[in-house]
Amino acid sequence: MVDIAFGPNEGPRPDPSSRHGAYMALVRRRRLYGAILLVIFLALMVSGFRLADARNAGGFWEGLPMLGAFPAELFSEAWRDRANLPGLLWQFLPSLVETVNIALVATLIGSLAGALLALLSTTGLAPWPRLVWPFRRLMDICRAIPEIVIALVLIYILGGGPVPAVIAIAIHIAGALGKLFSEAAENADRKPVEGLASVGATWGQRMWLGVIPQVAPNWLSYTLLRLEISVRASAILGFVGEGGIGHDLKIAMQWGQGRYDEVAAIFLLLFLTIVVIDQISGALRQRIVKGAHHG
Amino acid sequence: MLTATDLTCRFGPRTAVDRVSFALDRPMFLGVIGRSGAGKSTLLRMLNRLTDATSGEVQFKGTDILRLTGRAKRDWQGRCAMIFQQFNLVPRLDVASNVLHGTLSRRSTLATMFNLWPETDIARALDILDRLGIADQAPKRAEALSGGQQQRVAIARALMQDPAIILADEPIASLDPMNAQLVMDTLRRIHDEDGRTVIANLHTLDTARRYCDRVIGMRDGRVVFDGTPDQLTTGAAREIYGADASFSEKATSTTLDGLPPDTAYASTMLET
Amino acid sequence: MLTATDLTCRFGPRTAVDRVSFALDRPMFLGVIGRSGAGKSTLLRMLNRLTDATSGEVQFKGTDILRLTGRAKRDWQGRCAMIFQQFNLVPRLDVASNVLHGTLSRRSTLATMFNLWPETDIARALDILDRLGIADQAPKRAEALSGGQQQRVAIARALMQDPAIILADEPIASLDPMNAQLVMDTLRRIHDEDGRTVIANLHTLDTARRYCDRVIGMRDGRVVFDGTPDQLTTGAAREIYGADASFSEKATSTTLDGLPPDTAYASTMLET
Amino acid sequence: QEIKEFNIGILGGENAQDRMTSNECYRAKIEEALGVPVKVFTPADYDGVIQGLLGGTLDMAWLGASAYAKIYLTDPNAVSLALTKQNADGSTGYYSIGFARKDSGITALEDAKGKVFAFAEPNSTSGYLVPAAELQAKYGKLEDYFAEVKFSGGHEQTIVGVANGDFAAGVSWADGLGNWEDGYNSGAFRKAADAGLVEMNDLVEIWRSALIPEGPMVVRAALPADVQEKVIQITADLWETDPECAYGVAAGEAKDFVPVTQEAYTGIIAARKLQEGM
Amino acid sequence: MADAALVADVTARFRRTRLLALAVPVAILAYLAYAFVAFDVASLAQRARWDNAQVLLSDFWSYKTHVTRDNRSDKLTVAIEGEAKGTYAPGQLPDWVTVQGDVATIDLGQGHVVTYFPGGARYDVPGYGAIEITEEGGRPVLTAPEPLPDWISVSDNRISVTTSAGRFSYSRSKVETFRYQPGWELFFFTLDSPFHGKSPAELAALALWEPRIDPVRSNLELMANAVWGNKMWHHADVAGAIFETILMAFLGTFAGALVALPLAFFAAANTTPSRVLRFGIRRLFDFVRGVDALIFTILLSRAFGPGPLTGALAMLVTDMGGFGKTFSEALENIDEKQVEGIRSTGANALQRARFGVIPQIVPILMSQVLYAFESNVRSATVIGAIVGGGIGLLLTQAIITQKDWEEVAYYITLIVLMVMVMDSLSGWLRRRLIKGNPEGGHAGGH
Ligand SMILES: Nc1ncnc2c1ncn2[C@@H]1O[C@H](COP(=O)(O)OP(=O)(O)OP(=O)(O)O)[C@@H](O)[C@H]1O
Ligand SMILES: Nc1ncnc2c1ncn2[C@@H]1O[C@H](COP(=O)(O)OP(=O)(O)OP(=O)(O)O)[C@@H](O)[C@H]1O
Ligand SMILES: [Mg+2]
Ligand SMILES: [Mg+2]
Repeated sequence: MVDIAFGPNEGPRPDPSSRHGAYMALVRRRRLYGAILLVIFLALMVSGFRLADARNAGGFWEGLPMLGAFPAELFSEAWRDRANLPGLLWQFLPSLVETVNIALVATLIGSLAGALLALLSTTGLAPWPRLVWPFRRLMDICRAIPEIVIALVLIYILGGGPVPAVIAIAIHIAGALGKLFSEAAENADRKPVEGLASVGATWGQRMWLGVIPQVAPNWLSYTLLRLEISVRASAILGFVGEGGIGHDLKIAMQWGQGRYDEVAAIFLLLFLTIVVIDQISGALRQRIVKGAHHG
Repeated sequence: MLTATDLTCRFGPRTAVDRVSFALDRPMFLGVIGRSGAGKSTLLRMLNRLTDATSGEVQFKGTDILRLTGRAKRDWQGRCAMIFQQFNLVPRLDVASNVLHGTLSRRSTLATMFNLWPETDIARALDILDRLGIADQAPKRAEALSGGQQQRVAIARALMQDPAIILADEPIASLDPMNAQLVMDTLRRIHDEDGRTVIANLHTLDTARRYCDRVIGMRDGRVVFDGTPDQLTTGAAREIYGADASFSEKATSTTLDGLPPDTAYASTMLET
Repeated sequence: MLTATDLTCRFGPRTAVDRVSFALDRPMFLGVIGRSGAGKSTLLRMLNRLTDATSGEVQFKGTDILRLTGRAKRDWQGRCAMIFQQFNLVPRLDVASNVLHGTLSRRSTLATMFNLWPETDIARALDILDRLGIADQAPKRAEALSGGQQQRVAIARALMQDPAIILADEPIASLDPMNAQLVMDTLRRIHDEDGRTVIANLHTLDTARRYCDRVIGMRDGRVVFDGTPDQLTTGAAREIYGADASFSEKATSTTLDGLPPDTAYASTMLET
Repeated sequence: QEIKEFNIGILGGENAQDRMTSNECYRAKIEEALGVPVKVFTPADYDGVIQGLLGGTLDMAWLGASAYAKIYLTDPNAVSLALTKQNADGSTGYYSIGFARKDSGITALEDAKGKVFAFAEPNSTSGYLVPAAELQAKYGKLEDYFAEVKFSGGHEQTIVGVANGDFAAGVSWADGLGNWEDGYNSGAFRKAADAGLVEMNDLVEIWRSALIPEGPMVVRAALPADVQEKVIQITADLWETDPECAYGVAAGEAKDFVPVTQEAYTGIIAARKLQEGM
Repeated sequence: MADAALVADVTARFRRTRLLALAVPVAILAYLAYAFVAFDVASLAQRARWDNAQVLLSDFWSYKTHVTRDNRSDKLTVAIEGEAKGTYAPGQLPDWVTVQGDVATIDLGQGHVVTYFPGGARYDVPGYGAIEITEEGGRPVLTAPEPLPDWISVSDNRISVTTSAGRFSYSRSKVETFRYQPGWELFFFTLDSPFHGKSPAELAALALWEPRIDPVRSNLELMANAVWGNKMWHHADVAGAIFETILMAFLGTFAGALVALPLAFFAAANTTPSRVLRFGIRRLFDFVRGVDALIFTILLSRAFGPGPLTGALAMLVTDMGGFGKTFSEALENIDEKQVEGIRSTGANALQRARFGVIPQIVPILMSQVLYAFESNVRSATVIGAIVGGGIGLLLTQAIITQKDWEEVAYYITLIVLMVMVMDSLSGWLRRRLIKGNPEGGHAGGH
């Protein structure tokens, strides 16, 4: 675009001396604000740390050398009983499979709902701009109500079993992913969306073709992170009495001595699951960003 | 055929387009010129219903298109194609899909989700790309193309809409002179051969003079010039651009002096 | 002063730059032309040590800059400024900060981490912006500027480095003719007045002819032309571009015919 | 040997509520006696207190029986036993109670053979540890004795699950005082009945465990002897000197805090050991 | 006409993508169908017990008052939620309970009236008749219109009646009536407070001009103390817990982000060329994410004991894994042009990161960190339960004790409000960061 104001002939040449003064003042002001913010942040961190330290049973510095005590206890026992490991891995595998199933169903449903909520509540993309606020608050509520409470209420209605857990986790995921999805969508480039609007595309078409391809890598990695978290989530599955690998871990862990070999085995399974999910996430992202195999 | 009456658009306190009126009685190639911020883009966006007008009306063959909503509005957008300066393609999708998007107003959402494009449409898209000389780019992602190629994809998408009107917002501003000529030639041929109305925002006067049947000059949202290219003298241009006597329109010229319009190339491009 | 010998760069099987040699005995304005993919950018990137050369050497005042590492390499980069086609500014930071980045190689890491620039540097950055006519944009974010303004910020950053050599990779390719002239004039004045070497990749022959002291033509990674602008005939150009007889260089001309170089403006701009 | 501060951990067992406020008077008394700052921690999960005692950051704690067993098994020398709570009727414990739906025809545990049986959760003393150990001792491997052994997830879930017919029988806890039809005086049954979740008329008691001891108060063994003595003395006298405060510490009506010995917990420790391999 | 081979090629491509576009949802549907069968969703509808939900949910927003007579001592107590702290003093019973000598009359509303009389009780249910219970030989005996409806449950020792107005039960030891009323009773003032039962107008009058109730303090101060020290709702403790939660979340989240950020640079492909190092750091992140918050909290409790510091450290460690992953992915998505621009000036690695990378990822960082902050505030139940602090502890306790669902509802309401505030805050911050600050940040009009 031609800026006539800065063209060869046009426009007043600004007086350098006053400009400098104004900009220097701006820099000083910004520096001051920056310094104040930094000082406030550091002061909050330091005083927060000291307060927390004072309220804690043990102090931070005295406790630091003891950090290894518990892991040492755990590992020495797990190492002593390492012979049990293969058997335990095998024993907990079905539990892992079931948990992954529950987490997967919940994540699928939750992320689909979250995607819809996100698009409905992103300023600029929402089909009904007036409803952005209520949808945002709905998402807040979905993720603020603890899953355990939802699960408990559902258990009294539906009885124990995986379904209450799935619903509770899915509601939570819809709220949590809705927020993250919406923030990713907010950053998306609007040009393609506008291009689609200009050909008379419906809202659904604009979102599907204009927004989703852009945000897919981010959405995917958030979703898979959620899947991981859901696999580990122990509390809800424990409450519904369904067990699940996270709950098994919790039980073994809380039992303490005597079951640390179980802790090690379950942890190994969880770790492997997470590595697998992480790799899938990386591969899929790569595929979306770089394109599958275009010539 | 297309009549705009007192078309006005306000953004808060700022009036981007101020009581613009014009009437086209037959399909023509209309150029809109004016300096940055004059309201050219806003005018086109209102015609395409991307931006809502504050007041005024636009009649097209008897219907006020500014009153359309929902389905009817999308139908109108389907008949009135827009070409953007920044192309506004979907960069991660391939070129052919981008062209097929031109048919979206006729397709159901579900069908698009499952990529269900009729094979005849695919063939037509390829034909159009072929007319524009980029058929071999069809399987590539749009983002992998050069600017000139992307602009031609955008034109292909517009043609795919089979529109009555083509709105082009500075279609050549980000192109090099060669590509610029190519694109303008293409638009002119589309007007000449298919009889479609083309309304193009242009930054450069000589382009307007060379290609348009009629030119509208805007300044601060208002129409300050409306006439044939011949009437667009340097004096008129100074008036439009609000420039003083030192203004030399050559400064913004992209003319390809001495190069006759490349009719041979344009005709190979447009024959199907 | 600057001597490149058998400079080669391979990307896998592809040789992007193939045994390029040239020598500059005094500061000059060197243009590099050649069609897309000829290896122009790669050549410049090797000189700036952004891309590692596969073989060959580059002597600058007695040191082989290709052998430099760590601190010494960064010092070299500090003395050899690069201007990119896409500007490569930090869009979220304000213009003045972007210009101040030019001093990074001289500042301690710790001070820069907290954005603590000496006031003298800030004043100098503002002076340079002022020379380029965009001092009042200093507090704005770089992304808020137009293309021509951003390119001038990039030049300001280069000047801030107080470099011996300025490498400019297609500095005007994304600019309109007016801004293009402005930027080229500026580069030329920097060469003329400060005696800095400028090496610029250019897409257009007439620009090369008008501004350069010497022109190198590249094709498929090799130097196929090396001479003065006068020697750059249409025949030579055909050779460089590998084009056939239908090639008319006017097709890519951005010349602003008839407009004399704006010496008055350029001199106000460059006096400090 | 001097101490600089004194930290108390309190686990309310299975019916704790508003414990922070109810222990404030207790804290103040100890602070006065020891002359060092005293802090009270009331985690809901017993691992906070257990790890604190094992790591030496907590000096004294009220524990559940099972938590004590865990500490004892991890490190027998970490803490020394001091006192426990004596209930109003003089007993020092509660029961795990087996129950079924009245219309199921099950009146004794033998009737539940080959049916679905529910425990609360594997870490619960009265909901699993003790009943499972006792039942196993009597009937052999429970997986074989019952058609299926399930964990409901908690006491309430067991009660509602049995009432709904999801499980044929299950166990939960009660103090065993008062009448069955009221859900006894306190315990999970009483809460469920009061909340209106189950109708006690529909349920029958089919089994009762041996007395499960109330959790003890323990002090860290490494503390100076005079400090240990002072704290134990204050607590032992609490019902006499300040009954209102004692009510808060005991989390309800009780008679006294009485000395307790290792014997009281041998059963629990044995049950835990038995379960260890499972 | 376009080249036939090209048409064929492109059409084939479209067929393939169409196949994929169909296959993915079909696969998802198939999986969901499998889950539907595996989880036995079909029979769930029949098993569903909505009445239970009703009972439970109504407890969230209503309270019940127990009117109990001990049949052995004939002592009558009226207590909110049956708690000692909520017991009405004998002279100040609510107006729907009237006592005349040995006879107590309880008006449940809607015409339902319960009368306790010596040796028995009667419940008049409108439209049904009188349910009369008298004690014979130590057992309650029922007289009621036949046939008995299913909302009356009778056994040898106990009779209970559940109606829409309330619940009534008679057993050997006691007779009890529960009246349900909406609201969170005693939320501001407990029964022993002089302000209990006063209307807002009366309270305002008391606070502003009426004579002091306690000569030492103003009425307003007394009122504030009464609310703050409320023994039923523990507002002071709840406020303290919220503060502790925010403290833990603030320390844990921001310190976690500060630790994860430099590590993330070593886990991103574009900032760390060494595959081995990248692999190592990535697995470290996976490891940290794999170890549950629970394990870390227990581990840290051993070293530091319970308390907010342990909670903050546990959050720090657990968030680190998630931050590391998302930060490094954000790093891999950055625009390299800016980094190259900085590099060309001779900047070292730290400076490149500071000026080329950080400005680009700040919005993502911010949104991740603020989200984690929010998430830590709301869901620190596991950590809170172990370290004994924060709203998470209160919530866990309220859930474990199962009695006080209105307390659960109260905490949830507080958490929801906190989340909403934080969501708005994070939106505001993000807008400032992305769009620039008002002073000179606005996009130049073109
Ligand atoms: N969405 C909007 N909100 C607020 N103001 C706007 C908006 N869109 C445009 N404007 C303002 O309206 C005026 C006209 O803008 P418009 O984009 O139509 O100008 P233009 O003639 O197309 O300029 P250019 O040649 O730079 O594209 C400008 O001042 C612009 O800042
Ligand atoms: N990082 C890289 N990896 C692989 N190949 C590369 C890389 N950079 C450049 N090339 C290849 O090297 C050749 C020369 O590229 P270069 O960018 O130097 O060309 P150019 O002359 O600058 O072209 P243009 O005018 O389009 O900028 C091209 O074929 C290009 O594809
Ligand atoms: Mg415009
Ligand atoms: Mg290049």
